[in-house]
Amino acid sequence: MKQDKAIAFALMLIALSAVSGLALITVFIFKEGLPLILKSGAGGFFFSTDWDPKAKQFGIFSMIVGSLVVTAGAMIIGTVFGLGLAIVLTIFCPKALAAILKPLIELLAGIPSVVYGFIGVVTIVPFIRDYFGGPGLSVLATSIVLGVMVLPTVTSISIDALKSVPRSYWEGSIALGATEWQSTHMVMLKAARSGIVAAIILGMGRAVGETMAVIMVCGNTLEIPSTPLDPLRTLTSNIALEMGYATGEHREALFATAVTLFVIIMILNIAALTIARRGIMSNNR
Amino acid sequence: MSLKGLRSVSLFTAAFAIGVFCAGCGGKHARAVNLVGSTSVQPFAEFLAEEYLTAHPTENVEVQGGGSTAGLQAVINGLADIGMCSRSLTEEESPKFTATVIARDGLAIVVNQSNSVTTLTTEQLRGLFSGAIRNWKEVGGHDGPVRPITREEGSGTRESFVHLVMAKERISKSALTQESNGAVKELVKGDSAAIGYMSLGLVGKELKAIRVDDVEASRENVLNHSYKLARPFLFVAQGPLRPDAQRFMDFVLSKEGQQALESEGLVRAQ
Amino acid sequence: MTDTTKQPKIQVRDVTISYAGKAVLRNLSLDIHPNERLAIIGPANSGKTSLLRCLNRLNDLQYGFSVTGQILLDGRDIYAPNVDVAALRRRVGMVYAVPVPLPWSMYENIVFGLRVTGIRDKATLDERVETSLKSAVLWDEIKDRLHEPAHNLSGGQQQRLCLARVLALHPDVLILDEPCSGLDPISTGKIEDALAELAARHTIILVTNNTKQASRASDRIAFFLMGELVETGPTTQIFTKPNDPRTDDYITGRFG
Amino acid sequence: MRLLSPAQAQKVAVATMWTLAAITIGILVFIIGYILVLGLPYVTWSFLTEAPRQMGRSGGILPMIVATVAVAGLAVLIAGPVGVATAVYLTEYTREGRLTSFIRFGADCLAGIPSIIFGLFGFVFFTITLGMGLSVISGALTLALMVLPTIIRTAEVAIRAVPYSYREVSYGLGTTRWQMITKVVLPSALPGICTGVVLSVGRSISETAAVMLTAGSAPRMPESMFDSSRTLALHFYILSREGISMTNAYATASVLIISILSLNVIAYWIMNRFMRRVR
Repeated sequence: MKQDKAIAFALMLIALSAVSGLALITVFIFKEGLPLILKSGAGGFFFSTDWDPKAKQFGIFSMIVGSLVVTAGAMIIGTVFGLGLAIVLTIFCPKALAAILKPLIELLAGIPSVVYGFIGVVTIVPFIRDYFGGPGLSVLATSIVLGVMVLPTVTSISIDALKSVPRSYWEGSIALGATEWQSTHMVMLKAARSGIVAAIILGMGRAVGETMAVIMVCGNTLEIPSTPLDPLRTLTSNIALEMGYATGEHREALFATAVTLFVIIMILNIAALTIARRGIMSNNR
Repeated sequence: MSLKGLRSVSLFTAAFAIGVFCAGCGGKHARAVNLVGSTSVQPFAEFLAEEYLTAHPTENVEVQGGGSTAGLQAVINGLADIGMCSRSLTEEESPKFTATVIARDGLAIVVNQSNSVTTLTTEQLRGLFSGAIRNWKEVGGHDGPVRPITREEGSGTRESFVHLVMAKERISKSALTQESNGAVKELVKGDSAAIGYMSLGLVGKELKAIRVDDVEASRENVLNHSYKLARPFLFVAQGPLRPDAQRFMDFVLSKEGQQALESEGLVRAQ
Repeated sequence: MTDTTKQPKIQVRDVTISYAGKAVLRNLSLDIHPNERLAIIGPANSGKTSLLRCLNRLNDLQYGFSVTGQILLDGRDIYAPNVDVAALRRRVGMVYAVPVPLPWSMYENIVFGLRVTGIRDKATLDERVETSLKSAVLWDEIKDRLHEPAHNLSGGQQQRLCLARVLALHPDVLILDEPCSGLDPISTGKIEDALAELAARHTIILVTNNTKQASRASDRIAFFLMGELVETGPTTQIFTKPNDPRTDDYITGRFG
Repeated sequence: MRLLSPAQAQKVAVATMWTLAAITIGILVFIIGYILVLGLPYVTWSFLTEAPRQMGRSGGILPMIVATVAVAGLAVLIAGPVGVATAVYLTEYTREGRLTSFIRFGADCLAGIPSIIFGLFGFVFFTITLGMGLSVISGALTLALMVLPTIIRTAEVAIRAVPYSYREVSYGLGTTRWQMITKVVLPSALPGICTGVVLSVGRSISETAAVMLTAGSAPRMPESMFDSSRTLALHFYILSREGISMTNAYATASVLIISILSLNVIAYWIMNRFMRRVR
C-alpha cells in the first residue's frame, strides 16, 4: 500500500509536466515580452502601425489586423470545405469509401507546413498575380493556403461531433418524411452545433498560429491590407522573419508579439474547450 | 512485492533527472571552430568550410546563421570563434573587434527581364524604395506600379542597402519583405513591377541588373571600386584566434580560398 | 468462538455495506466453516454479490463504497490497516459471472497470478497449470493447445479456465459469483462437478440465482432478501422445511 | 422564400457536398503528386547516403536524415514515457475531479499553442537559460513538449478502451495496482499508444519553425546530442527559399512526404488491428 502511494505520487508529479510545461512557456514568453509592452504602452504597441526596430518603434497593429484578416479568410474556406467533407463522410458516403477518405484527410494534416507554403508560392501566388493583379503574395493567397491547412482539423473534429449525434435523431427525421438534406441541416448540424463550433475555433487557433507557410505567401509588408489582393504581415511571420537577428529591445518586441499571439490563442483555446464541453453535456442529457 | 514496480518508477525518474541535468551542463564540450553570423556570408562560409574539410579531414568547422549583429554578439559571448559580418562595422563596434575582409560583394539592383528601365541614379533608387516614386513611368519605364522588394529587418544585405542607398530615408511600409535572396529572385523573376536588391553573384541570367549611376554592376567594377553599391564580407574576432580557427582563417585568405570565393561570384578581398 | 479447532473460516459480524451512503446489505452476521460449500441465494439486488466482493476486498475499487462491522478470515480482520490486500485476494480466489480470459494464451492466463508472486521456475509453473486445469475439469480438453489464445475457447471452457486460473494460486476460499449464468447445462454440470471435488480442499461460497443449482452444489444455504439475511441452514432443510415463509416462497418460485 | 422543392434542394446539396469533397481530395492528390513527380526521380541511393556539397546544390541529405531521426526520435523518447505516465495517472490513479480537469486543461491548451511559440520558448529556455545551445537536444526537448498532448490523449483513449473486467480479474488474481497496470492494462493498450507515438513522430518530422529556433541549421552530421543540426523540413525550406537547388529541394520534400505517408499508414494499420482486437 505504501509503495502504491509512492507510485501514485510519482505519477502525479509526471502528470503535472504538461501543466508545468504550459506554465513555463507562459512565464518565459511573458518575462521576455511583457516589459516592452509596458514600456511602449498599449497605444504604442498594440494600436500603432509603426514598426521600425531601428527607430525603436514597435507597433504591431497592422500585424494583428493581418493575422485576423487571413484567419477569417482561412476559416471561410476551411469551414465550407471541411464541413462539407465531414457531412459527406459521415452521412452521404458509403462506409467503405469513408474508410479510405478519412485517413487521407488525416494525411493532409501530416504534410509539413513548409510544403504547403512552397506549393502556395509556386502555384497560387503566380496565378493570382497573373489573373487578378497585385503582387500575388496577398490576403487571398494566404487565406487559401491556411484554409487548406486547417481543413483537416475542422473536418476530423466535425466528424466526431456529427458521429456523436444519436442515430435515432437521424432515423426519426427521415421517418417523418424529411429528405436526407433536410435531416442533415435541420437535425444533424443543429445537434452537432457545439462540436462544430469548437472545430472551427480550434481551426482558427491553427490558422492564427501557422508560421512557415504564411511567411512564404503573405508578402510581409507593414501596411494594413485594404483589398484581398494586398500583401500583409501576420504576428507569426513577424516573429519568424526577424527573430534570427534580433537583439535587445527588438528581440523583446518580438517576444511581445508572441505574448499577443499567445493571448489570442489562449482565448480561442478556452472558448473551444468550454463550448465543446457544453456540447458533450447537452448531448448526454 | 510491488517493490520491483517502485524501483522501475524511481529508476525512470532518476534517469530522466540525470538526462535533464546532463543536458543542462553538456553545452560546453570540446567543439569545432564555430562561425556565427550573417546569412549572406553563411553559404560562402559553408562552402569554404566544405573545401577546407575535404583537404583537411581532421579539422572541424561549424557554420551557423543568425545575422551579422547576432554574430558579433556571439563572439562577445564566446559562443563563436569567428563572427561573420556582411556590412562594415559601425563606429561603436569597430574598436571592440579585429575584422578581416575576406571578400567583397556587389549589391545588384534587379528588375524583371521585361522591364525597359536599364539605368537608375541612387536618388531614383531611394525614391523607388521609399515609396516616393510609385510609377515606373517616372523613371523612364512603362506605365505601371512599382513594387519594391526588400529583405527582413536585421539582414546584412538590407543593412548594406540602407547604408549605401537610403541615407536617412525609410524603406516604404508597403515594400514586400522576403527572408532570402532566393525568394527575392523568385519574386522579381515573375513580377514585371518588382524591383529588388541582392548579392551580385546570385543574379544569374533570369533577372536584369540595373546600371547604378551609369556604372554597370559587374565584378570588375566592384574590384576597381567604380560600382558604389558594394559591401565587405568580414570575419570578426576578439583577441587572438584559437590555433585551429587561425588555420581556417589562413586558408580563407590563401589563393585557394580566394579562388573558391570568386568561383561563387564574390570579389576577392584585394 | 472459543473452540479453536472448529473456528469458522470466515466470520461476518454485523456487516453493513453501502454505496454512496445507500445501504445494500444491512447488519449481516454469518459464519462460514472450513471446507463447506455455502450457496447464497436470493433475488436480484439482495446484496449477495456485494457481500462476495467484500470478502476479497474488490469493493475497495468502487467509488463511494463503505463497509462497517467486521469480516474475519481465520480470525483476522481483513479490513485491518496492515493487511496485504493482494495476498488476501490470492487466498480468496474469485470467479466472475462472465468469463474474462485475458488476451493471452491459455497457459499465460493460468500462470499470470503465479508469475506476479515471483514464481519463475518453468517446471513449477507447468505442474501448477496441469493440476489446476485437472481440478477445473478442463485438462483433457485443452492439454494439446495450451499456447493458443484463450479467446478461442467456448464460453464454458473459458469459465473453467478462469476457475483454473484462480486455483493455480492455491486459494483457501473460492468465491463464485453466478459462475454459470451464461452457460449451457453441460458446461454448468462440469463446473458443478469440479466444485464438488474442490470442496475437499477449499471453502466454497457460491452466489447463484438458480435454486436448482444451489440444491445440487451446496452443503448449506443462506437466503438473502433485500439486503438482509433471512435464514441459513443445511441445504436439505432449507429445501424441505424452511423456517421462514419468505424462503419457501422464493424456493417454490412464488416470487423473484 | 422557397426557391427549390425539398427534393431539388436535396439534389443540389448532395452535389455541392460531393464537389467540395472531391476538390479537397483533388488538392491532396495534387500536393503529393506535384512533389513526388518533380522530386522522386532525383531520390537516388547516393542522394540518401551522401553529405550535401556546395550548400546542398549537389550531394545528398544523409546528415539531415540523421538529424531528423535524432531530433524526432529523441523527442518521442522523452514525451512517450511522460505522456503514458500522465495517461496512466489520469485513468488509473485518480477519480475525475479538479486535479484531472486541471491536467487535461493544461494538455489541451498545450496542444493549441502554435509551434513558433514553442520555438521561442525552447530558444530562451533550453538553448539559452539551460545553456544547451542550438542543438539536437534543445530541439528534441522542445518538440517533446509539443507532441506531449497528442501522446497523452491517444494513450488515455487506448487505456480507457481496455475493458474494466481485465482490471478486476487482475486484482482478483492478487496483483497490486502497479502490476495490474504494467502487466495487464499497458500491454493491452500498447497498439493504441503506438499509434499516438507514430503520429507524434510524424508531427516532429514535419515541424520547421520550432526546430529552426532550437536545433539550428548547420548542414552537418550531428556527432552528439549537443551539436546543431538541420532537419529535412528545414533543409527543404532553405533549399527552396534560397533557390539553391530546386531539384534537390523537390527530392528532399519527396523523402519527407514518403516518410510521413509511411508513418500514417503504419499508424492506421496498428490502429485497425487494435480496434479489431478490442472489439
